[in-house]
Amino acid sequence: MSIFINKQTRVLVQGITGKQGSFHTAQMLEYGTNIVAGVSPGKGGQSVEGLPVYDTVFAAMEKEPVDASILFIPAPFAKDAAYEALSAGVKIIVLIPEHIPLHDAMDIMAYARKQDAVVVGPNTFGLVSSGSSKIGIMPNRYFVPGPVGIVSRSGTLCYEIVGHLTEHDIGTTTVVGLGGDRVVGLNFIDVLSRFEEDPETKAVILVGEIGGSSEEEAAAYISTSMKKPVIAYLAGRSAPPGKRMGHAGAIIERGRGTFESKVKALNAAGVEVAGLPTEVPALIKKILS
Amino acid sequence: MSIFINKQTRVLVQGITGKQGSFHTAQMLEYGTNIVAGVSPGKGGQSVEGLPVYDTVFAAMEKEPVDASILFIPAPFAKDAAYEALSAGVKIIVLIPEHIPLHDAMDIMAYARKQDAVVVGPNTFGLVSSGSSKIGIMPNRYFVPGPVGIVSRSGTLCYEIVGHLTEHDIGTTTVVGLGGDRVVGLNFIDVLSRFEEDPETKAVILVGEIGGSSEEEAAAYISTSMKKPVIAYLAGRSAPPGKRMGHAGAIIERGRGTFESKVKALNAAGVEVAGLPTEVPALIKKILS
Amino acid sequence: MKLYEYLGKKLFHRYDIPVPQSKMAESSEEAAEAAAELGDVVIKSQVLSGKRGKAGGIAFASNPGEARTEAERILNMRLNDLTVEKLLVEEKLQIEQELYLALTVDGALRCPVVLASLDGGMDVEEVAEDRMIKWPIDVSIGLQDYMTREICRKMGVSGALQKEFIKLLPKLYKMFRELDAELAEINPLALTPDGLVAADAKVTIDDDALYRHPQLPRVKEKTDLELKAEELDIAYVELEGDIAVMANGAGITMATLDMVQHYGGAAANFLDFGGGADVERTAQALELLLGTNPKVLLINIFGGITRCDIVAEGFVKVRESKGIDLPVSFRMVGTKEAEGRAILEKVGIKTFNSMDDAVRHAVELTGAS
Amino acid sequence: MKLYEYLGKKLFHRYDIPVPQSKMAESSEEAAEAAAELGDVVIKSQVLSGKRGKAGGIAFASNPGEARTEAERILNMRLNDLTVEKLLVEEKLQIEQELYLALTVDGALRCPVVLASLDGGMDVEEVAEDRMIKWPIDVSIGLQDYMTREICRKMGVSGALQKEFIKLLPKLYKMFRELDAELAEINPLALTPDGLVAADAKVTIDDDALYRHPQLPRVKEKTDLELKAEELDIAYVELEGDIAVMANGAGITMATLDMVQHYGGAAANFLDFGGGADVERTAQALELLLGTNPKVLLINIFGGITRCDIVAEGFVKVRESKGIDLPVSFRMVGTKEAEGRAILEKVGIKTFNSMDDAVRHAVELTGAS
Repeated sequence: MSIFINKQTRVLVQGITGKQGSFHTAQMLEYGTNIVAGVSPGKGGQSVEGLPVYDTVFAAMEKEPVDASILFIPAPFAKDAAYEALSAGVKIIVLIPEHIPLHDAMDIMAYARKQDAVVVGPNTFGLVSSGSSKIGIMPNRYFVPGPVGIVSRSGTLCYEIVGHLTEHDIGTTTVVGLGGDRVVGLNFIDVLSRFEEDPETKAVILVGEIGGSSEEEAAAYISTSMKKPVIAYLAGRSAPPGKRMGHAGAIIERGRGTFESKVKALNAAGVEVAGLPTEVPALIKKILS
Repeated sequence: MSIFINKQTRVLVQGITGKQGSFHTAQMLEYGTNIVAGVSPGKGGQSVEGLPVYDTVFAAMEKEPVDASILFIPAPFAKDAAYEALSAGVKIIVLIPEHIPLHDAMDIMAYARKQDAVVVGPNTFGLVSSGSSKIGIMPNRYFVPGPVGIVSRSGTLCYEIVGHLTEHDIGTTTVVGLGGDRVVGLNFIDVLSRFEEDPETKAVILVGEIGGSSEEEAAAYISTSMKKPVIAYLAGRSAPPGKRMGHAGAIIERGRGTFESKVKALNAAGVEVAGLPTEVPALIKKILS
Repeated sequence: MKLYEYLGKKLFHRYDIPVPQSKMAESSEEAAEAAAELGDVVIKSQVLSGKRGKAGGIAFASNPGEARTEAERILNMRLNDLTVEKLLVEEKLQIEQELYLALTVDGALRCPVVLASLDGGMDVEEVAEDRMIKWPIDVSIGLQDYMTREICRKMGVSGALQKEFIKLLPKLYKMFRELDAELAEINPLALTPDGLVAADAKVTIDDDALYRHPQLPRVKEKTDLELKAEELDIAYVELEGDIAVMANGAGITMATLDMVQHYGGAAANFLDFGGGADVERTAQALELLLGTNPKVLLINIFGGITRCDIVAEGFVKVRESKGIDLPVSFRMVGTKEAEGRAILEKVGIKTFNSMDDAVRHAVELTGAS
Repeated sequence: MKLYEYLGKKLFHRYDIPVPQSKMAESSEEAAEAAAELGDVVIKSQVLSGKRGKAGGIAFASNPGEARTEAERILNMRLNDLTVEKLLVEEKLQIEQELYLALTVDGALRCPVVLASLDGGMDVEEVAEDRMIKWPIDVSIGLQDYMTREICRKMGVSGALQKEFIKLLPKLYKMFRELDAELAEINPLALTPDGLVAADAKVTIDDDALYRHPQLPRVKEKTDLELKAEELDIAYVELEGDIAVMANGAGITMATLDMVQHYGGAAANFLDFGGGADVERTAQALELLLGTNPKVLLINIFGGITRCDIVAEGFVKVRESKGIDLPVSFRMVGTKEAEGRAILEKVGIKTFNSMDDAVRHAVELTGAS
């Protein structure tokens, strides 16, 4: 089992003929993702990795209806491409690109809400239901099936943690990257609530960071609405206030979003926070046993 | 029984302190409509017909949550007032004003769809569930309970027909005025489908007119999806092409929307079309007996 | 409000939509001067009627002399009852293909739609249905490039021409929305060696939104009575018959006309003076009616918001001040019916209860007079 | 990109938001001239730091002489490590009340929010929560008058002041949306006898959207290395320690810094060179690091899109061309891990499997050096 996507999820790749698009299409196919087509305006009729390429999402949908689309589209054109997929009826949109303008992101989210669709990202590694479907750019080999759900604001740090789990033979149900931008489609709560309902997920890891208040909101949700055990790791303990640490949200401004307030909120909700990534497997093992 | 509204429907009047607003508030109260409050920016704290007046819809909703709102607002400000009601969570909006700009109407409809609300009008007499709730400006005395549902594009013509029914002691379940503008919130099908499901409605009268294609679309719907009997009256048989007969839609342009095409479509769907308003009661009696 | 071609093209130009080089001319001399400047030209009569070409209202000229001759011929000619007073003298385009592009409002979908076709030059209704692409626009996101790509795909357009559409269509949409247009049509949209150019312009602005566009010109091509009615915000259409009709509501007015025809009469007009009229408005509507010199007056009032007593009062006022002695057939029911009847009976006018009877009486009266 | 107050006010003016009369001055003489023209003035240092008033960067003057003296004092003073080079000399407003108004982006709600308060002049975080009205805007309909009325009601504002807000707020929203602002803050928003006036301006433009605003000025108040990093689109922040850190990904870079601290070290910087770097980019990131003269290099690579062999190659390239002999602690796992290790081993650099080990080693190296 898994959340959001599974083996049956039919996937479209927008921007499939580009360097990133074609590379990750191959990687996703290798992982077992059920990709059915690609889109690249002006490249209709070509094929990539044996998949048909269409000029528009509508053209693709006429022949190969899809459930999800992953976008490898340069930031300035990402809004148009996301609108296209949403308008054509795609219900899960994975926005890989970084540097999408903030107002474009807000526009996309407003339209997605209208179209009743889920947006993952932007600036995300995507999501993967381990062993069945990967719609993203994460390295295949670390994502093996198991009982742990993971939701993360950052990418490589999430791989790091998944890597430690793999070393300890702990697999994952679904791993979701929320994305590092200030406005993203999913928040922790959206994903935690799905994990809560997923029978296969036995424990959840929340990978957060300083800045914003989404970890605090997640903590409030966990304490009132979750029965499953959750542990956390948070990056940015050592970050000085006022300095943006790469991610648009990762900044302690006006005393808000500090490491301490997040740890406090999570602890109050019964969530243990690992001091180092290496400590995560032990915490999970303790919970699962 | 009735469709859209009933005795319990809690109603707000926007623009209640104006001449039209206060007059029709009194009329609606007399009819038995469950009006709970009014709104007039800058007039908060006053009272009209014993009802509290608030400055904004949100202020009203905090004290008196409502299901429906009727707008007596000058056309240039109608969009803002409709947005306000929709944004505050009102689910039925009755837009009385005429001359609302076409693009404003399109904006309102797009937002209403997003908010999952029903818009009646603009340029409508409103709707009435006979004997229980009137949200509109039609004369009270003709609307007595009975087995006939009516949906009409025009106002006074609808009263004329209801008047003939009343003379013959035939009452109505709900009477809905779609509105005479080119862009209105409800079409015939939206209302017909509700009548089809309403156990009290035994027969339906469709009052249409030349122009547009909504009667033809209604005919297609009736023939495939309605079991209840429907009869029709159509205005504009004598209208010359190219001349707009008052209503924005009532024009035969480029050979479309003619009287003949509508009659043909309705007849093909088993709908008898009365030649004169006076013939309507006899047709209904035949059906009901 | 329909705009003349040259006004529509001015708006196109303001929104950066390519239009041909042109000059306006109100005399053959000005036309010749324009031709001297522009070279090969097309001379187009500026009237709101369509089918100007078939009616001889459009001509080509390859030198100032020809331009003068053609302009002389076209100026002051009658096109569908309208007199040609202005000419648009334009450079003759090198047209490789004639396309069709328009934005309009789809009442059924309640939103703007793009209409696009490779079969330009024809009336929109003459284009085969599968050759006319319709694309609805969600106003909450507006016109996006993906829509244009999709429209192009459906037309079978790609490459450079698609790029031209991607440049053009957002401008047309912006104009359509910002100016409250009901219609913004380019037909033909000419494909030239320099790209797409609007060879014609049909722009209609929503009358109900004119108040927020004070900068737009006001175009009037209506009869005096129609203009007067517009001023009074009364829905009025002139017809050919001799029974002047007024009623309160568009639907019931139409139904009244239908019934006049049904009983063998002919209406002189459509006049809906709306709901809730006061004495003044009733009087104005009546004065409008008298302007057509009808044989008979037919008044059909079903009082809802409209009060019968007020209509009666307005009628008596006009009758006395203007000394009308036309035969009248008056139907009056609804709000304040008794009071209205009393007022009319005082001046010797009896009223009908039923619309049927009133219409039949009016038709009889035309035979009698 | 944060804008100086005077640039923000220029934008306000362009969007018809009232601002005080003003002149820019870069010398005390220009300040005196401005005061001669404007009368009673306030002289404001133009730096991006807040709290200018408390730091002495703002002064009042009621004649040119005073203006000259104050300008002399303020020009070239240091405010939070920034040198004052420009002064904004403004007419002194007759302020009846100081309000707060801003538009910003709410990440949790994923939409713009209006922030409004009667308690202007204070930092937004210092205003009591129930005195700061927050109103989210659905971008599909934008800012509507009813929202302003509602915001005013919640503030307890009505009458003339409400009308002022209804005039002002749509302009601020238009600017916020059209210019891709992250923040458009007016604090204080001054209520004067002439209505509302923006007494200050804090405008931040989204860096990711700057490409579509070529007309906007480019403001740079960063260290040379930070500017260089921005050019290279590398996320780089200078810190105080002596271990230069680079990693691929913002989260893992933060986690690396945390771990450095955990083991008793101090990082010299935050440097995330992102995913999928090529040799060139790796080399550029490294060169940036060397600019801080660190004692030790700590490189933490978890290869996903990023290929270890390419990072290794970039490292070797810079090491050889620049002759680096700094101690290095290198962690490298993931895509093309073996190939990367082989390249590094050839130049005598061993790599760690675990981030823990690499960080500990780096901290040890600082002690050793």
